[in-house]
Amino acid sequence: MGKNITLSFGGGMEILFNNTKEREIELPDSVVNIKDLIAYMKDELLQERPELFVLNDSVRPGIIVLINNADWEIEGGLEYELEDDDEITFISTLHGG
Amino acid sequence: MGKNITLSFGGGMEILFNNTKEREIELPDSVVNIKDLIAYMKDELLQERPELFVLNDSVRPGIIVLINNADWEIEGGLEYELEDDDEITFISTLHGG
Amino acid sequence: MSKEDLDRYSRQILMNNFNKDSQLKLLNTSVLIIGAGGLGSTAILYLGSAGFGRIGIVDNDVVEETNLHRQVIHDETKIGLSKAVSAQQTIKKLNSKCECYVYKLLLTSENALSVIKPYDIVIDATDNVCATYLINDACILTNKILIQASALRMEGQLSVFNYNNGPCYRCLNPIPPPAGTVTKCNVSGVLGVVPGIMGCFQAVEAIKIAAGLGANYSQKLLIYDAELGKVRVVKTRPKQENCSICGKNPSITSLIDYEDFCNMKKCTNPN
Amino acid sequence: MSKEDLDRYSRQILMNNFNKDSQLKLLNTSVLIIGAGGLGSTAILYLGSAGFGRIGIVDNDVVEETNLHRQVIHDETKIGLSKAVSAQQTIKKLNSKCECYVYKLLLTSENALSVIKPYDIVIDATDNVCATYLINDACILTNKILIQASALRMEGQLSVFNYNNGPCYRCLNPIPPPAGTVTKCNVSGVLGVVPGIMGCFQAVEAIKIAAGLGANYSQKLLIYDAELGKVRVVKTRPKQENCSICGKNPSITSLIDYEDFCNMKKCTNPN
Ligand SMILES: [Zn+2]
Ligand SMILES: [Zn+2]
Repeated sequence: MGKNITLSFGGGMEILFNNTKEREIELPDSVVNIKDLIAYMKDELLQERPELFVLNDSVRPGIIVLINNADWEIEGGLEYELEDDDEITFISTLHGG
Repeated sequence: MGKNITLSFGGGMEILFNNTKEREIELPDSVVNIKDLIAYMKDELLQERPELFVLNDSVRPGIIVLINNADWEIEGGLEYELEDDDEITFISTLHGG
Repeated sequence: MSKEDLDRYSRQILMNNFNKDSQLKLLNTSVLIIGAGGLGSTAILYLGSAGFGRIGIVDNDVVEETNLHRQVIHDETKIGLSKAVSAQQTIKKLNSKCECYVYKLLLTSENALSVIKPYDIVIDATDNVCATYLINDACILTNKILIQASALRMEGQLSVFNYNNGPCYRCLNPIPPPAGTVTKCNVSGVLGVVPGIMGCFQAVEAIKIAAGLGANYSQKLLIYDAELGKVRVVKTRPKQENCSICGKNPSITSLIDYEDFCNMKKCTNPN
Repeated sequence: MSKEDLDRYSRQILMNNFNKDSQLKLLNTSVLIIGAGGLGSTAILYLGSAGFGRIGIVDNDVVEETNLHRQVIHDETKIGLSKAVSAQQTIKKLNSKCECYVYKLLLTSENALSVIKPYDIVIDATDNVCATYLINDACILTNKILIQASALRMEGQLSVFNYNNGPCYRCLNPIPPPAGTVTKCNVSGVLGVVPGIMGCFQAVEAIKIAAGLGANYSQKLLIYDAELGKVRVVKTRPKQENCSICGKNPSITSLIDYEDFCNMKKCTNPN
């Protein structure tokens, strides 16, 4: 059985994913780490315009990725292995004032 | 071995408890529920002026009690049985603007 | 909506969840802000500018110099002037299309119902516990949505009451705190920008409610601590059946003596 | 400190973790606010009133009517006037003892270092990605603490950079977003009070840093979503050894061409 995780979006990223800021998904067994998750999201969940989400097997610059509310860089980045009940967040950096 | 919980304070309650807004404590086995905890805090942790904390075996009116960041009333109030790693919060209602 | 309004509020209408209809709803909604002090300063500035059709400001105090480290809707030229009038002058310059009424009075059990009645949403921006119970009860009796906040030292609290069958202030706080346990800004101090933040959060709630986007903090309590940099949003109890004002068999059916109820000899003015 | 200052700031000095010495520290600290728009409005109001000895305001724009739903430091009588001057006029009335300087200019690679140098703390209240990288780099080269925030639609973000050996904006964002992915307030819209809240949070950081109480959001990111009513404070990566501006062997040792770096043909003014 696949793992269940929560995806959360902000800063406009939600517009690419069905205009939903939070959703739970069950992952196929093939999705092991964040790199797999990004590929899976691009292929299966993204509504349009992949260039607004991915660049060279990672997220494009200007997207903050959080693993359980911490910067993904301190959790291992693309190599982080997903666990049940993880919350993975994709938030675009904002530029406005 | 006693349970370990986190106590957190705000709204001025921290002044009664060593001016610390957050601390971890190990509870003696005799402390089972919130009612026991309040009595224990009054006898062992309170620095001064118990009338600012307790009234008739409960907290005085004007103190918000949270059990793991939810109103204690929806968790069982005085009868809630403490668990390891619980965070119990005591915050005074504020009146100022 | 006029072309002028479409222009003025264009940056707001551009949002994907806020359109011309949302703006029209604001223009057709009235808000009463009780207290033109630390909380009221930003609440009034942002409600006056957002496009509410009508706002009312209640305050019986005059501007003092010690207010100016936090009550940024006033300024040195307003010292000695009624806070309500000072705030009204600022709003008239900021948004001349917003109808802005002032009530230079102390809200009491005698006048509260008639002051509150003509408004859709009420903002409690007062600084004392008697006023908070009075406003809560008056909002229940007139069935108005209440956005209540407070700030002291480096902390703030906010909740929305009487919204969509949610709880009221008394549901959460049936018994007032003992008189000796309550301190105020002129005793405990306050970091000026903290009520500023809480007043802004009150404005967000009013805008979302008026636009039909839903309140964020009904049956929830926002707790902000600037010392720790911590913001918590916690779930509170629902509406209480035995609440003495909003319950099934309320024992309070008209406004009472709130100084007596709060065991205070004398409550100070809202500011 | 003068008796007058003691009076004016008394409500602040009353706090148990903020005394006369803290207030003196504020009086001896200078803050530069870049951008007198949505974020700058409240940041400037609260920094001007809190008792900073000197503040500087940078903005090259003039007040427009479409600004007034959120830029509450200005008003209808200021339409067409320089935003920096308009904000200065408001501060002069609010706190005549605060030295307030204006820079009616677009911050560029040529002038940024000399504008920033005389200040202790810098607040990025601009609205575009080029300005943010420019200000970040200029703060690293002049070793200033930077409080950066942004707001769009119903969301806001804030972080403190170059504080106590913490990270800089480039540590977190080494590569700018592709040009086509960035939208602004005049495209995506913004709820006026959201930059208001973020500007208030910037003021809190500046006051706490100046008073020696410590920043809340160094190596942390505050993320606010008014649509969900959610406030997150998340831990970010520390200072990066390979950062191109604040790292061990920085490849950037003087300000560069930021429009080129951000792949933007033309950046708009900070507002
Ligand atoms: Zn009730
Ligand atoms: Zn860096």
